[in-house]
Amino acid sequence: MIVPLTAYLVVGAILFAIAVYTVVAQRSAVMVLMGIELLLNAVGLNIVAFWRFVRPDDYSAQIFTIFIITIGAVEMAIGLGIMMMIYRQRRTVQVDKFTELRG
Amino acid sequence: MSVAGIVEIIAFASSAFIAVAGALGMATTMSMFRSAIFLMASFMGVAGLFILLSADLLGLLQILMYIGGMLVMALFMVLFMPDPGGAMMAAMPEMMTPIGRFFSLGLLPENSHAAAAEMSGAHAEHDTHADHGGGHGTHARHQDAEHQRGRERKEGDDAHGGGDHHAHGAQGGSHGMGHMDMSDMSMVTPVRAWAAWLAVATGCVIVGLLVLRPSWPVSSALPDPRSADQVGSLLMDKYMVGFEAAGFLILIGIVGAVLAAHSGQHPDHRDREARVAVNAPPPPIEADFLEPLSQPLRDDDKCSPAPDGGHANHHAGGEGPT
Amino acid sequence: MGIGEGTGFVLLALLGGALLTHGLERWVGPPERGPALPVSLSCGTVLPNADRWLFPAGPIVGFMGVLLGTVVLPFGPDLVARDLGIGVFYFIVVIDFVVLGVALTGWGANTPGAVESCYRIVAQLVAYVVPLGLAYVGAIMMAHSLSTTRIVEAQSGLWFIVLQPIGFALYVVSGLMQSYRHPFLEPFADGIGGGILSVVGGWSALLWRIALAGVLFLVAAMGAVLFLGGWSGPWLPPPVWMAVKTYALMALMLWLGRLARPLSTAEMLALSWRVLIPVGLANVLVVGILILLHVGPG
Amino acid sequence: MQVEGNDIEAAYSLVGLLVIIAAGLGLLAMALWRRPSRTIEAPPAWAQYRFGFLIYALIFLAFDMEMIFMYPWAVVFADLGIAAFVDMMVFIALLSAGIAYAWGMGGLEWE
Repeated sequence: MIVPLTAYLVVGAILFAIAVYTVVAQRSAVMVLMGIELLLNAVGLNIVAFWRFVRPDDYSAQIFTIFIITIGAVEMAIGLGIMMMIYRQRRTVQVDKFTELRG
Repeated sequence: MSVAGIVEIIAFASSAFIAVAGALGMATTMSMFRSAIFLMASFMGVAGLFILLSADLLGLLQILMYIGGMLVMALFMVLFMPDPGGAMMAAMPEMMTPIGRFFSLGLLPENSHAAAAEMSGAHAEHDTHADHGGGHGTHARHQDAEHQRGRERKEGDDAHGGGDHHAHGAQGGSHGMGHMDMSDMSMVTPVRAWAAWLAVATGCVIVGLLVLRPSWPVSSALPDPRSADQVGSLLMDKYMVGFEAAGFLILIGIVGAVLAAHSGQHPDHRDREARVAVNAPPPPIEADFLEPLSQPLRDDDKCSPAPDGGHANHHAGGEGPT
Repeated sequence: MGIGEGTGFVLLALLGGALLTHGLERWVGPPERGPALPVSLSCGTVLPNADRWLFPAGPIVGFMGVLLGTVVLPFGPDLVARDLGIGVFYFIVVIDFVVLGVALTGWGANTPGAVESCYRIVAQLVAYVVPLGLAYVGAIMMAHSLSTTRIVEAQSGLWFIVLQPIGFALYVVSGLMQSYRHPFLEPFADGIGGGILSVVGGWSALLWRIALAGVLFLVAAMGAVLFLGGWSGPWLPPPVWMAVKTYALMALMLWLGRLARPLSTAEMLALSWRVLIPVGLANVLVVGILILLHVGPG
Repeated sequence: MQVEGNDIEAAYSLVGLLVIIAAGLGLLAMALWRRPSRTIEAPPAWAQYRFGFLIYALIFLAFDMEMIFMYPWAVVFADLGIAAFVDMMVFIALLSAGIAYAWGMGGLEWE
């Protein structure tokens, strides 16, 4: 492999940074959910990079990543379901409008 | 440096570039549908990296899962958001950061808005000199036709990494928020400047750790090419409990999604049972508070309702397609 | 196969297959509605408020999906561009690009008919992916491998259509759904002026013509590989057998499709989630029991 | 020198090349197709739209993963015999329970 391990990890780090920006800065809940999908993805990339370079004989890392993507899919389904409930009650999914819990 | 090495470096550079450009596009573009498509492009780039790391089952799983997932997500965005296409937002370029402005190009008709026309005129028909660097399993979506300024900044990504290209994004955004009366229509919260600095900080910290850290014990073994057999046999004996737990998780996901979306309606609702034929258009559901979208969006904040609020949803969503 | 000849082989196979499919669609029945609507290749279209990045990307992504799908099609013992280890799974993933292309073109065109076609194509994706995946699982279980050539070799003794009739029927129905042919015509229905085919012109019409005909060709070809024993056959050379089986299956699918009345999106979704998926899960269990009783080649 | 890229990457090199070829052909066709073109006047349709298959889409997101678990299982099923079959029976039972629940709760309908 010509490309070193750190190159993959740097790309994972950049995706992680952009995902952090999206989760914190976006106003609509759907965009926050997409930021979380990107977070899960950046972590999956790191796991596969370590699998390929450090322990390519043991496929457990790939199974771990499959479970991560499953959790991401189920979380997307339930997140959109919750947003349906919020939208029904308030007619908006702008996260900065949900301030009931604030003191 | 054999031919395969050069091909691998080119494939890595283009896949990584598509992944980062897609993620940036998702974070900054004003159109909602476009941000879903940019995120899909970013996942295609990551799938290309997976295939480069010879984890082909995962790369294909990634693409399959996120084509369906992102299209459904885009549909839900169209359901929730008043201006999913971003046409109204794109008409106010000063609201966006320079990166956002770039990723929202092409949204506006050429002749509609003086500033926007000059903006899109300047980049002419940049589709023709699109960057052809399509990596493995990635599709050269048109937003790869990046802006010259974007090219040098992105090329530097692979070498030193670090999210500093956010920096100027942050200043561009903050000054735009103050005087706009339509500010609550914008897609980002006022805390955007802090979020950009937080992202740049996390990026630099992680990359710094990566660069300074002693290198990992890299083994030169090759993974077994029969990935499906390996994953299958592992799933069946070593991770069988995890396999069943994943099935149970999917069951809980379905139960949660149905409950959340159908809250408050017991199935044997007398009249619902009677009138729900497969394609009979059901009468408007009074039980939920989602009254038909004909009235303009009532927003209790100080902001005056959008002048052409009626225009935004003249496409009455009430009638079913059948 | 090397890279150069692989590329040539793929392009030749796709364009030839799409051309023959185009001809067969016109010959089998009345003027075909839906994806085979006549579209002018000479006159381009100008859409004032289109999205100038997504709209041109649509046909390219659709054409690319079909092009990538042809890579794993085996036309002979070593007449396959790339025999990937997970060929069949790769095939399902790549065919979804056509749906993505239609969604991009539909939304990018920003006209009521096209945007409605984008919503319907996503509904069709939601309807056909799971039953199609279940229809594939039966053939994979008996062939112990995801590679297309291994599946064809596993059928040398007995074709899988004999062992798994339910799987074959499920494949035909979800194949019709996947290629948007009669009776699942919703995304290209006349009600919305042929969906994206109303806004497509010139070069994009050409790419869409290849992509939509190519999808039907690929679905029929993969059906021949999975259930009709691919290129194996007594007298004729392997590629001819593959072509004969592909177009026989295509003619059967198109003819069967015309028997039913056009289904609306709601009926299609109900059919898929209430009938096809339970039947698919049952088929997986039945094939599993068959294998445990050592009936199939397993 | 490291060994050449192993055969998994070599297999997908044709796929990468075809991606570039498809993009190239598309752009070429778009650039060179200077023919008379008709303008389509239509009102912009990017507006809020309530699609009818809400629950179908949510369940599809969760159910899409089932195929990923089925393919590796299908490949190794014949060698493992009855144990793997019972595993998959439990997995399929869970999934059909999900669909039965959605059906019973009136989810599989067009709103």
